[in-house]
Amino acid sequence: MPEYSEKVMEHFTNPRNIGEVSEPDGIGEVGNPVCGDMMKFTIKVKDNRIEDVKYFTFGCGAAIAVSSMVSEMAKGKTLEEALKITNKQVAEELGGLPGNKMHCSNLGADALHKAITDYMEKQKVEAGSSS
Amino acid sequence: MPEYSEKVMEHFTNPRNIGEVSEPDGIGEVGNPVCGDMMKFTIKVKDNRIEDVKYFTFGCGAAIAVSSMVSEMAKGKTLEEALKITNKQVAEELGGLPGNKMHCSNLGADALHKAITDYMEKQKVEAGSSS
Amino acid sequence: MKTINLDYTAAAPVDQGVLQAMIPFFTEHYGNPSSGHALGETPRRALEEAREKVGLLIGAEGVDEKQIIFTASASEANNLALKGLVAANKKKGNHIISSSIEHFSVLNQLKSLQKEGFEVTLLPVDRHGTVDPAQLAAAITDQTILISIQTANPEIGTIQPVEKLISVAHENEIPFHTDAAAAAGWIPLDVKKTGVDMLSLAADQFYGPKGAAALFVRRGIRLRPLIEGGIQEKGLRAGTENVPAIVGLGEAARLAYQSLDERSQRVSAIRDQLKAGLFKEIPHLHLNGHPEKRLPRNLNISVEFVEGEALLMRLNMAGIYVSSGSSCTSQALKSSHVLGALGLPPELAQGSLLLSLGKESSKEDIPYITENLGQVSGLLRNMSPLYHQHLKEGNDNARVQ
Amino acid sequence: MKTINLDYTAAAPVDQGVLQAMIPFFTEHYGNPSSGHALGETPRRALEEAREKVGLLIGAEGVDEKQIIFTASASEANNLALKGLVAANKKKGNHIISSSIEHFSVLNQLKSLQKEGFEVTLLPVDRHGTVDPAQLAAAITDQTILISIQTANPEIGTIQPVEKLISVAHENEIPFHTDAAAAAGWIPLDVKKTGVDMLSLAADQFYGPKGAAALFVRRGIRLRPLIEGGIQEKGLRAGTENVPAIVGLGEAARLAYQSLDERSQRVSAIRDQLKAGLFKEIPHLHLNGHPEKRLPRNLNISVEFVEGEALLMRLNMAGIYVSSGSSCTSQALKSSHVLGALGLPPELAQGSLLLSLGKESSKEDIPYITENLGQVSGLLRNMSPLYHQHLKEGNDNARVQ
Ligand SMILES: Cc1ncc(COP(=O)(O)O)c(C=O)c1O
Ligand SMILES: Cc1ncc(COP(=O)(O)O)c(C=O)c1O
Repeated sequence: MPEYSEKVMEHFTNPRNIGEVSEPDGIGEVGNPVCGDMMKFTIKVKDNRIEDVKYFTFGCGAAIAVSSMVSEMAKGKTLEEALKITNKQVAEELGGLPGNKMHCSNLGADALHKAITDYMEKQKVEAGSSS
Repeated sequence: MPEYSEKVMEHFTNPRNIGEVSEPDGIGEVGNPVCGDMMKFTIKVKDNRIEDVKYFTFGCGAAIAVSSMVSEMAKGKTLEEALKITNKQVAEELGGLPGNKMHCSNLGADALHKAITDYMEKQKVEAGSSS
Repeated sequence: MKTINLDYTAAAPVDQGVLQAMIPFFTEHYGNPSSGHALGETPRRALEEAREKVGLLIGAEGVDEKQIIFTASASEANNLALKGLVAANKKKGNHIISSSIEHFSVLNQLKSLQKEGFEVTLLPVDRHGTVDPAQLAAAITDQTILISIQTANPEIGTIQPVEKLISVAHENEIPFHTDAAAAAGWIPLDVKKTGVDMLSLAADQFYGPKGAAALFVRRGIRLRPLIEGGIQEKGLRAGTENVPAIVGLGEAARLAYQSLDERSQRVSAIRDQLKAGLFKEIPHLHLNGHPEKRLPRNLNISVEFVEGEALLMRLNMAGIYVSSGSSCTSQALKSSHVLGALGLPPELAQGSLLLSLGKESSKEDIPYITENLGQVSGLLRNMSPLYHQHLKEGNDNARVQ
Repeated sequence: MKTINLDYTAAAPVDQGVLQAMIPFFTEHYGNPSSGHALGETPRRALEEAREKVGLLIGAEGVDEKQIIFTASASEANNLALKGLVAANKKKGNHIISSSIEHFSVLNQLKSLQKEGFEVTLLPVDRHGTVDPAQLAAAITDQTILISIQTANPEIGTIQPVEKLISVAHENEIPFHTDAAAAAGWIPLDVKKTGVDMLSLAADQFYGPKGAAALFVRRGIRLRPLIEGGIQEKGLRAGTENVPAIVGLGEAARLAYQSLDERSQRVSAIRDQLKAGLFKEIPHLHLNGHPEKRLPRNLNISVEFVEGEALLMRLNMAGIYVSSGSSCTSQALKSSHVLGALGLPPELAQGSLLLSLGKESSKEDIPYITENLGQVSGLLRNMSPLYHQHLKEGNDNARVQ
């Protein structure tokens, strides 16, 4: 077990916001079992804000803690703010990650961003079809 | 320390016949300090028998024990008998020698034989000069 | 908190009797075996006694026990065997055969040797992890100078048909090395019967100390030393002998030899019961390794839909210590090459758990283990996208066929 | 019977405090440092603490202490340093410089490397055993990729001018390794000050256990591992870490660092008094090694006209344990290459005695030693052809000039 920070251990032990929002506005999936980590983020958007965010994560302790932290950081933020959440910030909020686990923090923000862009693209399509 | 037999240790601890016979009839020197062992045997011959034999030895435990054993084995023997003393016999009489010390037993009989042939050659010379 | 070690393959406590045998050699009989005076005598004798005891464990008694070279680890023994043999036998050929599920201390050397120009064939294994003697026979060329195949695998427990493999090697007059580090002390070994040419083992796998291992080298096999210097260990391994550790190895070998049958039977009975309990209580488990021909203390399962490090951490929180073949638990961040060689899909390799028992293991712990692994698996599956996908698909087809 | 160890260079008892520090790591904290669960934590932390303690002993604290690679012996450390460096730097050149009085774990590797095509220059030493920095400078070519010169010689005690030698190496941008196995724990070492690139040491030379040694490797120096496998020790030395022994090395390093001055001063005072006593009481002795620049615990003398093994055996019978550089006491049956390199005539090399002291040595033993060595020398001289020849010649010219 790598030397995880207390914060990582706390999020790993009590991960927040597990699950799938019902009728998600955006879905972001990253990773695959080969590399050992997989995350699926679903978001609910209201008034350009992330009203709700949930995730399913297959992965190591870091991946789970990162997912949990990302969900907490994203909740309530505007889409623009949420898109600015960087992997570095996530790792920092977690009190740091062991060097060889940094790739897990990368996944977390990526999955969130993917869910947001998924939502944005759907909006465009809707906008397009309604025009 | 190699695993010396009790007999070797006994001869090493109490070597017999150290010294030089006075007015030696034959002298045999073998070895040198480079190889670590050096022996000088001197013999007194009477009626074709080794009446007395003594040695000086510079060398390891085996070399000293071998010298002592050879001197005991040779004493009282006829020259012919003494020439038949083999290195193997010396080692056997000592209850065996460690493999890497066999060269020391070689030296012992060699030095004795050298002393005997030295005596024999001197005899020849005397015989020659008296003829 | 209750703690249960299920990772005895990684490390085991040194047997008290073994430690007691070692202690005097740290302080009282501290001499150097090469010393020419009295201080060298007891240590020197102790080395030779240890050689005999190790010889007994591997069936080398009376024949070749002096051909046991002490090293500091199984890794070193394996490196001495392979690099040592090829360095001394370069002129005979440049081809080495091994298997795809060897320990890294075999595989990583072979990679280096490949870079130096040697040809390496890694035989595949079947889905249970067994090497096929016929495939070995087919792989041999006139350039083959060494075959190295493990006796048993530490991760999946599969025991190889070494006797048959050695026959194939010897029909072709090729020396055979076996890494028996995972097997020694747990299954019978007999170098006389099998005719194996070299065999590696390590004390810490059977309650001896870390830092003590051995390579059996049959007379006539030529090796070059890895560590050169003094002529300790017949010139095959320089350096002052680690007398206390070697004494510990010897004593551990003696105890293992004495109690091998009893120990193996008791431990495999617990293992079987644990396995039955787990498979009964927890759905979607997958057994890795051979169903019968496996080390008594080895159980390797994959918990479908979840990742190994997370399992390991959750179990650690419950005081249960296991290891995993997942990439996140490996320092090299690669999932187990052994599980990969079995053809296991990546998600199952990631969710693998090695549960290895020891002589301290107890049946009474089984309910606690089963309950906790059940809970932990449920919890992690509940947050697994793979599990939810599976539930949606509503199908339950086994992942491996 | 009274027994006096004067062969502490060959072996010394493990310090009680060191042993006590080790014991829990055999049984209680037996885990594998690589383990992902709680059992790995204490051992892992202990390894890093040991690294820091060794770092302190060699002046690597705060800078490079993480660059300490644990091995099982000084021989292994030396082999890793030399073979490891040349394997990783073949493209830069093929020339290695060392000295003619290195330990066999340096010299015998160099012989092997020569066979593989490397060029080796062994610098001569003066009659006190000192390497001349000017000769080092002259030996450097554009092919030189490594210089390895010991810090101090275990047999004759001579301390090399390593700082100057390292300056010469670094002016030419060549990495410098020093075998400090005989020096560590007895004279101050400071890798920061000297800038040395690699340094070998072994625990058993300063009251730590056998089986624990280390190679300091400065950041930036590229090595290839000798023992390949897992990625322990930064990938430079595969194999489960020998935690108890490493803990012992660390603790011994801490104690040695703490008491270095006191220990060295006390021991060298006894050594000087022993030397004075012997030279006063026994005629025809010859001092080997440097008159001042020598290890505190080292005294090496030649007893003219007699052979070392016989001396050793006779002293052993009196309970006095020494070693000798005579050919009969060496397993290879060659007299000491170190004494040879000093230009000592063969008969003096054959009669050499290494008297090495330890922290247990006492002034009170000096009369017993002097008396017995005097008796034994007399007895053996009395049966020595060389002595009687000397008496006959009636001359007393010193054998070495
Ligand atoms: C200078 C030096 N180098 C290397 C060694 C080899 O040590 P080991 O036998 O522990 O490998 C020694 C042993 O005393 C030594 O003094
Ligand atoms: C089969 C096998 N070979 C080699 C090794 C390497 O052992 P060590 O780390 O002690 O060198 C192990 C370790 O468990 C093993 O199981």
